[in-house]
Amino acid sequence: MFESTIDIFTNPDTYELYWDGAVVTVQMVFLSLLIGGALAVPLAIMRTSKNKLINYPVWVFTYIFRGTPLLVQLYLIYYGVALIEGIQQTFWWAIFKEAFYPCLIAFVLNTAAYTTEIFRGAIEATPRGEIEAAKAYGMSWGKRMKRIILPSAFRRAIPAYSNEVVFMLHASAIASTVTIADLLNAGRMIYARYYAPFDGFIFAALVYLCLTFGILAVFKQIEKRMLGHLQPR
Amino acid sequence: MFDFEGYGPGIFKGAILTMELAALSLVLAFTLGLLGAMGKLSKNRMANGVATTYTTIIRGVPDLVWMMLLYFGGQIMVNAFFDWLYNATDGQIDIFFPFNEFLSGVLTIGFIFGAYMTETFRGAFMAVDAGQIEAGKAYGMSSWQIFRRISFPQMMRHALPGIANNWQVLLKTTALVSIIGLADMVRLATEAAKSTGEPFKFFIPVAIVYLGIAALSDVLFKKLNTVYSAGVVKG
Amino acid sequence: MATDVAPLVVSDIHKRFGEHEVLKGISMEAQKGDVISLIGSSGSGKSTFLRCINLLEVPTSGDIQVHGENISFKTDKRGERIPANNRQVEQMRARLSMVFQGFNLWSHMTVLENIIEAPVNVLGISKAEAMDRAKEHLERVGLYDRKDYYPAHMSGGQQQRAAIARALAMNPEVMLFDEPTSALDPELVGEVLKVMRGLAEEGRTMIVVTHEMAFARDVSNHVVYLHDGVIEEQGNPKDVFENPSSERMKQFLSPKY
Amino acid sequence: MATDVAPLVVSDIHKRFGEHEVLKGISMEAQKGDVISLIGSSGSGKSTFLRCINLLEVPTSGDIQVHGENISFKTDKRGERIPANNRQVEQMRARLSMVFQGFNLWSHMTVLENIIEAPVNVLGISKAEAMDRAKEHLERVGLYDRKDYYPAHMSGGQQQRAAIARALAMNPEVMLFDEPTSALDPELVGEVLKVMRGLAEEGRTMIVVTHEMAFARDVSNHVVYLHDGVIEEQGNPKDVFENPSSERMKQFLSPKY
Amino acid sequence: KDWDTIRAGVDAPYPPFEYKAPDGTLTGFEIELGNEVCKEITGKECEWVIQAWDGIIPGLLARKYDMIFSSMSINEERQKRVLFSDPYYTTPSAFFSANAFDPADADGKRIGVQRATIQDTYVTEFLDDAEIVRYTTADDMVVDLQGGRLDAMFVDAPVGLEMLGEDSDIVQVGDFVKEPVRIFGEGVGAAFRKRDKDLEEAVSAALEKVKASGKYDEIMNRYFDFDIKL
Ligand SMILES: Nc1ncnc2c1ncn2[C@@H]1O[C@H](COP(=O)(O)OP(=O)(O)OP(=O)(O)O)[C@@H](O)[C@H]1O
Ligand SMILES: Nc1ncnc2c1ncn2[C@@H]1O[C@H](COP(=O)(O)OP(=O)(O)OP(=O)(O)O)[C@@H](O)[C@H]1O
Ligand SMILES: [Mg+2]
Ligand SMILES: [Mg+2]
Repeated sequence: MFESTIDIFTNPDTYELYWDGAVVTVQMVFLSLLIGGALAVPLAIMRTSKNKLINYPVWVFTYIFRGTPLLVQLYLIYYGVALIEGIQQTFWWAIFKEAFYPCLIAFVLNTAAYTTEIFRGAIEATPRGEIEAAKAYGMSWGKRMKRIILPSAFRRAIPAYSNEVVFMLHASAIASTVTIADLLNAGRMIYARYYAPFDGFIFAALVYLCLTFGILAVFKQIEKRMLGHLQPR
Repeated sequence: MFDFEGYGPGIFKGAILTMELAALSLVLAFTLGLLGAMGKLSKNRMANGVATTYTTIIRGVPDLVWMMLLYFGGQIMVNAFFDWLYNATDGQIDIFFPFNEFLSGVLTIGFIFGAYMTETFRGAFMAVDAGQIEAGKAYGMSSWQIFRRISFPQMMRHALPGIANNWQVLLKTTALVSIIGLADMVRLATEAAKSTGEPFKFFIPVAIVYLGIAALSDVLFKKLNTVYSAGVVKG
Repeated sequence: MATDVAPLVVSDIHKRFGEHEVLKGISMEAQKGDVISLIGSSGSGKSTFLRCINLLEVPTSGDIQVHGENISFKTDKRGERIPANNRQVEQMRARLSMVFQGFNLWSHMTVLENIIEAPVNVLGISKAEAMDRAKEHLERVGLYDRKDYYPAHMSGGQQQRAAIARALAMNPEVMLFDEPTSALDPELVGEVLKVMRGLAEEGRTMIVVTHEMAFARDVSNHVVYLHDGVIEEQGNPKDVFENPSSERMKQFLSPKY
Repeated sequence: MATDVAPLVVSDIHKRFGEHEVLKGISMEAQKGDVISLIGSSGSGKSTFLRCINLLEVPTSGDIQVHGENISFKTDKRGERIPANNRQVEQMRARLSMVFQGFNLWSHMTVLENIIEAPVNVLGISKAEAMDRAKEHLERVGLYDRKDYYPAHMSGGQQQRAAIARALAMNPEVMLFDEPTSALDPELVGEVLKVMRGLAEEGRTMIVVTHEMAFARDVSNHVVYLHDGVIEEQGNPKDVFENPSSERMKQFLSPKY
Repeated sequence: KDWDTIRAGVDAPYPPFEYKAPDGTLTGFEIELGNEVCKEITGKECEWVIQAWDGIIPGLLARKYDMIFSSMSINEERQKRVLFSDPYYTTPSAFFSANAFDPADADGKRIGVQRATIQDTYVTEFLDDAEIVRYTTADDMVVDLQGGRLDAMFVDAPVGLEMLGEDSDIVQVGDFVKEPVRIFGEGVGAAFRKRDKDLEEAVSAALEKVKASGKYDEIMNRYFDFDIKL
């Protein structure tokens, strides 16, 4: 048993495999969060609208994407898009052909749904008086959103959002099921190549653990800096 | 109404399996969560350290990684355990305790959500008013009686929203067992989708079933909530 | 000429919430330099009236004229009266600065940022200039050394003075105060009232909803007593306080005097 | 014979929280039927002393004897004094019923459930019998019609009376009261004091921490004045109140008389 | 040791060797052949355990089953871990593609293989310019090839033919691939834990009997129109 452990971890290919996997994982998670977050801002604003026609469709979107497993969403998009009549002939195919993009789309939609609800909560928690003050000083709806409501909501959303980031990192491990060579895939490769489940998966687990702690540490710093104004001294 | 090309009954069985898996995992998670919370709240350094390590490590690593580790490595560990137990070298004996997909699914999901439940329960225990427990002590109740008759029921009231939330997430996590080959709803839908080439036809109903269970549990938890908030809601 | 035009004229304001008519026809005119105190028991509609003035509530009927310009209204699909022109409302609000009971400083900004926010983003003043002026105003209210604090790190009295500085920074035609001291601990009330008295002496036009009878009597040049949505009595503070003509006003004053 | 044994004897209780010595050697004996009032200013250690009696706090040194039985202590790994035998502590506590300032009724149980809880689960009385007795006690405190209410649905005075019924249900040797009326609105204090006076007249042994001087004077047969962790003065209420010998006691009484 | 039942691990679906009929029962060339072999030894059919390919050897070592009977080619790398029976068939590997894919010019092309198979080893070593996409099961790979996500796949030739079907526009390109023997081995054998030498001998002997009795050909002819026997 230990011979194979030595074999595995003296072979530089192993580290290359994990490194490449980690890069793919980080890339994918980062892009999903970036795009998903960007989508979530307008969606969250729509979600707080009193107009049912604006609010309701967003609610349906978030309800569906939060209520079903990400894996099912991923399969639907991954296997589903290939079946769209004639898609292979369009330029879209260049995107969907790679497993990366269908996967990214699933992740983006999923995190957008969760983030929308996080932002919505934060927006709704904006003290009414602060909004009234903005009104009373002649700020238009757009200015109030941009200068008062969103900046204060984003800060308030940080703790909940940090959970979402960790969740996304963990959820991204399912990408390996649609052939993406991510971090977990590296573990599976080691396992299959050396028949060594412990070495393969525990090493992957450790890398995930480090990434998780890294994320949490970064958010702690951000919270300290951005939420200081809320803590009484 | 729907035509599932003969895969319908199979997928229905898969749905049942999903629910069994979710329910069993919840029981395990609940137990571990209680133990974990008590560990974290205990003054005993050992218990505290074990509980803290447990929650930190579990929550730092993706569920799928745990699942694979347990599924692929679990059998080896179980074998090693029995070999040790009977003092046998590799495979001299025929004791074989199968460590299958279902078991690793339940164990992984139970262990993972046990860590989340630990946090839920810890918060809930801390929310119980200290005076309630003092009153128990002052009337001569033993620690166990205080736990069973006072802390636990009062804690549950505070924990219920968190449990409901964990349950919803847990339910969706069961989908991952399809990856290690357990014939749950998602696995069967995937197989059906691949062999018929019609993913929408199978995945959309599966998604609807998940939404349905989620909606149903919502109603159930609302009911439970009223049971446990006896004495809180102003009559 | 412009200087002769009253900064604020409101006429026959009615406000109804559902079935309940809170304001039943209130008119008022503020000339430049006027300090008008609005008094009345709780629920009489003082806050509602003040909020109608800058359209935080839209009056069910009645007109508002700011510096001679009439605010125009229209009726929306649901039959509710709404302002016809949002731009006009915003411009009007920029000329009437409100100071709130709960301060309502923007919690994610420092005091200085709070003060320059509206001048820069609403009036379009350059940031550098806004900063210069903000410093003056901060000195004015005695908070210059706290300019980089966040609201949560200051006492209520300091917050309210910062809020007054924020209002001043708009260089408003009329300042509206809604019970500016009633959320403060008794020992902090004085510092805020002192600042307000200073403003009155400088000749600022102010409308103040207050429960501080001493302030109403000593500082304002006009007192309006509201009861159940109508003006029950008004006039020179001396006359009103020493010689109230209405029975209700007498009752209202009695427990405090 | 057992009847001659004092239900409660505590001797030379010391209690230290970290650096701070809160109790500096307090001894006290309660004979059957005694009503002892513990008075003293805030922070003098009254609650701490009461909590030491039934070991909600473990005294740093000193002995406690309940009905002739000495509670035994040992020292744990960290060098802290703890009871040697949890069973003994539980049995002892079952014989001393405490009534708390904040009532501490179990909020998830109805009044009746609160009352039968400890008798059934600690004393091992059958549920039916516990219910029968509970009804008596509820009538005693005038709450029979409220027996199926949850604590949150009752007034403070009712809650405290229910808590007294709960304590009575244990048929305790000594009842301990820690400021039973100080969390109550003034108009509710009377109903609780009336119940307590009744208990005293029935011959219950009671130790009462209280700020109600009238109660201490009229109801108790012994008053203990605590100051800064020591008994500054004690004796017959008449002597103590009318003729306090210590300066501090005089001061303590003066603002209220 | 008495083998009264033999548990055999297979990776399904891998038609025509092992796959599920629409009614859910496991069938295929190796299933039928394996059952004959088991009957020779124990008098009853094998107990089949389905296991994805990348976990099939660990599963054997972990005693989830006693034998792998799942188109496992005998090669050096595997012989380090497990014990093989005599080979019982051989099939070549082949590339399949919808367009004029040339294995010799695989630069930047996406080629699918099943993870940890001999085909995986081969493309990893010889086609390092290609983008290799690894799958856990063969059917995932076929879905992606049909969907256009792959330029080609490299599998056991009969499996490719069977899974794609007769009138598919995806066809075999290039020749069969059998070399180097170091990778592709000398045929397919049943695999065992090293200590189960007795079982290996029993299975090898049983295979011999099944071949001699003509049952082997009977089964083979039902699945193949060419000879795969060794
Ligand atoms: N948004 C609203 N919806 C319905 N009723 C309202 C609303 N705002 C105020 N009211 C009602 O209008 C009446 C007058 O309220 P207002 O706040 O103007 O009184 P006030 O004179 O400012 O009292 P206070 O001195 O307590 O602040 C009250 O009866 C109040 O309940
Ligand atoms: N758990 C504790 N840890 C540290 N210090 C404590 C603790 N409990 C009480 N004290 C301290 O012991 C002192 C006596 O407290 P205690 O509650 O006994 O006073 P008291 O006489 O009951 O006063 P009050 O009339 O306000 O209830 C106080 O200074 C208090 O701060
Ligand atoms: Mg008001
Ligand atoms: Mg006390």
